[in-house]
Amino acid sequence: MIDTRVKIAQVEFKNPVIAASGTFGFGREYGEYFSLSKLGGISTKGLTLNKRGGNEGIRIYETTGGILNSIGLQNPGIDDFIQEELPFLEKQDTVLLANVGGSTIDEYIKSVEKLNETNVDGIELNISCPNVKKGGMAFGIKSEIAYKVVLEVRQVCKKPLIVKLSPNAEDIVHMAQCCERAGADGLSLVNTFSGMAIDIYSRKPVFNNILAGLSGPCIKPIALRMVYEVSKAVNIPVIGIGGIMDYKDAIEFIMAGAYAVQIGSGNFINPHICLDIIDGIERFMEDEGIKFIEEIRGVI
Amino acid sequence: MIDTRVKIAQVEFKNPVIAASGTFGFGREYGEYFSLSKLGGISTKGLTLNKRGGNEGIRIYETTGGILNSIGLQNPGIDDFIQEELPFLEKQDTVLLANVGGSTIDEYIKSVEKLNETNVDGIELNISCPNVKKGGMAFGIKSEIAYKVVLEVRQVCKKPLIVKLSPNAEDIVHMAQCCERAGADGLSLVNTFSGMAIDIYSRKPVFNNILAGLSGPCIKPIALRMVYEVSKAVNIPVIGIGGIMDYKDAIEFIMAGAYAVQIGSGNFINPHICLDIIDGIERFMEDEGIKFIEEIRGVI
Amino acid sequence: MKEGYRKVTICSNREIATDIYEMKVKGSGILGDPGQFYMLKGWLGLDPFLPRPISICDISDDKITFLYEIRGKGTGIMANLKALDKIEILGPLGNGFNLNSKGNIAIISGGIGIAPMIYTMKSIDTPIDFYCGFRDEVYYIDEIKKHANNIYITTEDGSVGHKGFITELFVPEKYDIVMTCGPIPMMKKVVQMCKDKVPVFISMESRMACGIGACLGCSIETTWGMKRVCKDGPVFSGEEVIFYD
Amino acid sequence: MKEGYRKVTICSNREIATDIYEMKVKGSGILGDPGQFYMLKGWLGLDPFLPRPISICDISDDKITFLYEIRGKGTGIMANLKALDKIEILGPLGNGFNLNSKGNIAIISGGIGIAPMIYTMKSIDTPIDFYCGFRDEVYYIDEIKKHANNIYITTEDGSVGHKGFITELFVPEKYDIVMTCGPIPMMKKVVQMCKDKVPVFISMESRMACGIGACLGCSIETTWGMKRVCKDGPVFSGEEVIFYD
Ligand SMILES: Cc1cc2nc3c(=O)[nH]c(=O)nc-3n(C[C@H](O)[C@H](O)[C@H](O)COP(=O)(O)OP(=O)(O)OC[C@H]3O[C@@H](n4cnc5c(N)ncnc54)[C@H](O)[C@@H]3O)c2cc1C
Ligand SMILES: Cc1cc2nc3c(=O)[nH]c(=O)nc-3n(C[C@H](O)[C@H](O)[C@H](O)COP(=O)(O)OP(=O)(O)OC[C@H]3O[C@@H](n4cnc5c(N)ncnc54)[C@H](O)[C@@H]3O)c2cc1C
Ligand SMILES: Cc1cc2nc3c(=O)[nH]c(=O)nc-3n(C[C@H](O)[C@H](O)[C@H](O)COP(=O)(O)O)c2cc1C
Ligand SMILES: Cc1cc2nc3c(=O)[nH]c(=O)nc-3n(C[C@H](O)[C@H](O)[C@H](O)COP(=O)(O)O)c2cc1C
Ligand code: FES
Ligand code: FES
Repeated sequence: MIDTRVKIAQVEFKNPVIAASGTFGFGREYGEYFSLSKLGGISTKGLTLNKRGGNEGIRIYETTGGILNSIGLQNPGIDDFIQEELPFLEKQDTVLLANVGGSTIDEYIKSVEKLNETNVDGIELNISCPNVKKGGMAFGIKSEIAYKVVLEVRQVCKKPLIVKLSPNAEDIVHMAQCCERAGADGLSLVNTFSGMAIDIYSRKPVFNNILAGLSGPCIKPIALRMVYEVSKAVNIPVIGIGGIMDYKDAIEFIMAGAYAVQIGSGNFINPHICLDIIDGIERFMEDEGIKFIEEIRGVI
Repeated sequence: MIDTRVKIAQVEFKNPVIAASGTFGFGREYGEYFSLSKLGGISTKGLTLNKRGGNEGIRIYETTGGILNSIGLQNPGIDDFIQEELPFLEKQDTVLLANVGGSTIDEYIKSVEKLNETNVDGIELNISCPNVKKGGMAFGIKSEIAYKVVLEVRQVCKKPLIVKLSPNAEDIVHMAQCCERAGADGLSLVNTFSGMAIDIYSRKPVFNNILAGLSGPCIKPIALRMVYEVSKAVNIPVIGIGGIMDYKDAIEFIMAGAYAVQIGSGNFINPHICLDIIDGIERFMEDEGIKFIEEIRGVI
Repeated sequence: MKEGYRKVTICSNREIATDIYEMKVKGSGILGDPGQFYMLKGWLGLDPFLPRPISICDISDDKITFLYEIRGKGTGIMANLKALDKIEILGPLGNGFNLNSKGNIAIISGGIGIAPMIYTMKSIDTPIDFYCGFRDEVYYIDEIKKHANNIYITTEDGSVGHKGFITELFVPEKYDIVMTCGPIPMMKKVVQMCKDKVPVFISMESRMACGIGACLGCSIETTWGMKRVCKDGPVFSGEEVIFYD
Repeated sequence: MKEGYRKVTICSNREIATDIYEMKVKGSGILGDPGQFYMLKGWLGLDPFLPRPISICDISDDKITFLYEIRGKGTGIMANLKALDKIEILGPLGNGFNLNSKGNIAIISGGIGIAPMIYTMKSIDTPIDFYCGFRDEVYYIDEIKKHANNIYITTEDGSVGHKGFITELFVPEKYDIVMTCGPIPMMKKVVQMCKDKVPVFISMESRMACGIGACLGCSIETTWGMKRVCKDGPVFSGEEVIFYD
């Protein structure tokens, strides 16, 4: 008998596979393909205090082994989420993380205060969004700024607080340590890498915003390295994200130190990918005689 | 009639396509497949003051859209290079950049002094190697350290000095500006991204050194973004590198601001790739009515 | 629960005009309404990374016909496939055309936009006027002739039919319902021509990742706010779509 | 100047034992010596990214035979190919076996390491003792019987031939020259057994990127310093290779 349960910030996940924010909507669409209760958890599409229509122009552009996206946080806003989407998600027997974005500390705080009053199991604080007050530089780049954001959010947040790190951080290890010191209960990484593409015929960037976020298996080796380095440097649980396409990738992240993993772009290639990975992890554990995930976590 | 010549640090390249360091040896092998004189330039395998055998264990590991490598700067050393390899390379009608690695400033300086006395057209200073004096952190991560290295090398270097930047730099733009201020005549970027892979059956890292360098088309969107940002921020020429697999990729880098491009991993997939890219650029210029490369350089 | 990607077998895959291919695939549980589409993955490995959306051009028994144009890497690889090769498909996806349409109906297609309109035409009982514009070569004309009431053809180079754009022949006043699929500028023009005269339904294109409504990559602006082409469309009412210049 | 990657056509590609395939390809200018190899690319797109090194198993006229085992993604995709499909190849590459060998010759292969030894055996005039070890299923035995003087077979499960490892049957003293290809532990054992008794030549494996000597990805340590398996090998003298534990 194997046991795939993991505990992160006092929350128990039935298995270590979580659907990543922005790639899984609010679960409804994938719920047509399988029972969401099979998942370890779901991280919602990034929520902002107010409704956002997202970016204009091309939003998805394929690259070798990945995609650049510039969705621009299209979402219905926290209130609408609580009213329209949460009731459906609450019915699923899986851990629910509310992924929260924002452009000011104030916005983060207001959003978290609203979510405090709900049944979401935890907050995943996305600090990769451009910081409008500081001229567009993301909160997630400079450790000191991230420290401040997390510290203030921590003060109001009554839920387990997972901070989602950007791989564009100047020093990912220092960033992680600052978030830990500021009171994060866990870390998830990585978000998308800043990248770009150019349409050589129109001589213009493909994206209206010029830059876009890179995800998919192309980033996996870098993401894995970051998860490895961060896991070694902090004492809070780390959730590994970045280009996971099968159970082998997931196991790599776990061996690098991750408590759980998130699956993002992979969902687009195969709506059943999370299930396949859950099954694959179980089979691997059986074949290798592993009873608990902890036996292989961070063995590297 | 189109004109593909470009000038970087007073050196004229007949076209903007350069074979990247470490992927082209000292030219001999590819010279069996085409005349090296067709190339804009060649950057040699990374040279160190003394001969190096390189790393033990697995050195090449494929990832989605790229490769992790841990060659470990296997090279015959500067003296042997000058005696055994340079005479062959000198005979080729193409620009020759000597790529120089090192673990101490002193080593860089001694290497450059030896190369001063040769016919190489320029030095490409690779500052991504681990800095043994500072506990293994690469010179290429912190701008202040890079500034010092470049400043000291500049003092002795009698050749055009191109500094090759690591994408692992904390702040690639600031890094570039520091190298410019320290006297670099040009910049080339990017070197490989720090990444890793794990063998889940042996529960060990694939590489003896744990970390390895990621290259190939998987990194292109990030490399392109860095070249774009750096080109906008400095007044010295930038050479774009990272996942270029065809002329379209090359044109993207040029439109992002690059004076020339380097082709690395692509050589492994197709030994004629540099020629194909040179031809493709010419065809594109003809089709689009572009007479000089400058017309499209940095149009973004 | 819906089925995920499943393997189907290629029955035939032939070039019917320059860079235009007709692929027939066979499998169990083949379904779909006119205007719906499938996501196709005709390669092993992760390059191309994303599946490609292709409309249902026709369905009969357990066979689907896809009609596609080589535009890049994905369709290029698809064109290399042969009978008995396997391909993975997900679908049917999206919302198609409303077929309970009464009165005089016009279908207007531009280029490869003809694909979904074939099955649409065949599925509507009323006789239909089919306007199809091409760049140079024409294709699938015989198929249309078999079912259409009238057929109007234009080519940009005048090699077949009227020389020019298909919108030059189209007279909106003659119709009670218009359905269109093709390049955005063409569809925009059709919508403008029909404005305040006749309801028009358009099949939109957008770059897609998931194809099932989760990623918001294909969102377009409509008078009802952001809508997903893959889930809320691809067929929209002409008035609700906001076109940019 | 050498030719780069070129397309050849697959004549046949069949599974001759579980996960073991024999692929015959046809093209112009097909060349190669025993022990040399080709880089193969049996897919469009960039995943897999690197071509795969595969030895020449046989050459006749304008056809090459490759014998390969499914180990992962690349060989898995190759196994899906059919007659008339195209594949890209680069080669022949590397240095093969010295065929001017006189006296009693033994060939020792382990598993798929049999591939280069077939062509090698056929190209040597002297009769040869062929030792081949397998895990369970055996293959290509008929081909060997046609040419070998004696043939010794072992399987790890004893299903065919002697049960055990092939090195248990091998008697180095009987030979003037030994050639071997197979898993590193087997080759290491063979080299140890032959030490100070008989010269042995081994065909090394290493992960490759370029295949032509430029990347230094395949370097191994030898008594002469670092050597590239792809360019300086894959055949080395047993004494010069430094084996690790
Ligand atoms: C709902 C829907 C139904 C479609 N039905 C058909 C059909 O029946 N037959 C057909 O030939 N094509 C159809 N398309 C378009 C088809 O999906 C694209 O041509 C295809 O994805 C291009 O893939 P590629 O790899 O060949 O090109 P790429 O190399 O990816 O790109 C080449 C060019 O194709 C265009 N393109 C790429 N992706 C898309 C996309 N998702 N949507 C629109 N344009 C794109 C871009 O202009 C790009 O520059 C449909 C698209 C949608 C959204
Ligand atoms: C000179 C040379 C000649 C060879 N000749 C043959 C042959 O005739 N028939 C045959 O079946 N195989 C041969 N091989 C081995 C063959 O190249 C590998 O099995 C193949 O590259 C695996 O590719 P894959 O994508 O299927 O596996 P991957 O998914 O890449 O990896 C699966 C496993 O295969 C092994 N592997 C991967 N790449 C290599 C490599 N380059 N060399 C050795 N092991 C590797 C690793 O153990 C890895 O874990 C030869 C190798 C070399 C270097
Ligand atoms: C289309 C898309 C939208 C995304 N939206 C969000 C988001 O709203 N909030 C967030 O924290 N991450 C978002 N992400 C990042 C993913 O959650 C994940 O961190 C990233 O894609 C890397 O994982 P992957 O390689 O498995 O996709 C998005 C990613 C994609 C591809
Ligand atoms: C096998 C290998 C060896 C390399 N060796 C060196 C080196 O010695 N010095 C150096 O500056 N860069 C080295 N590089 C980095 C390349 O020059 C190039 O910067 C990098 O691979 C990104 O380009 P690409 O994506 O086109 O490969 C090496 C890259 C590879 C793949
Ligand atoms: S393609 Fe993902 S929402 Fe439409
Ligand atoms: S594979 Fe590149 S040197 Fe051998």
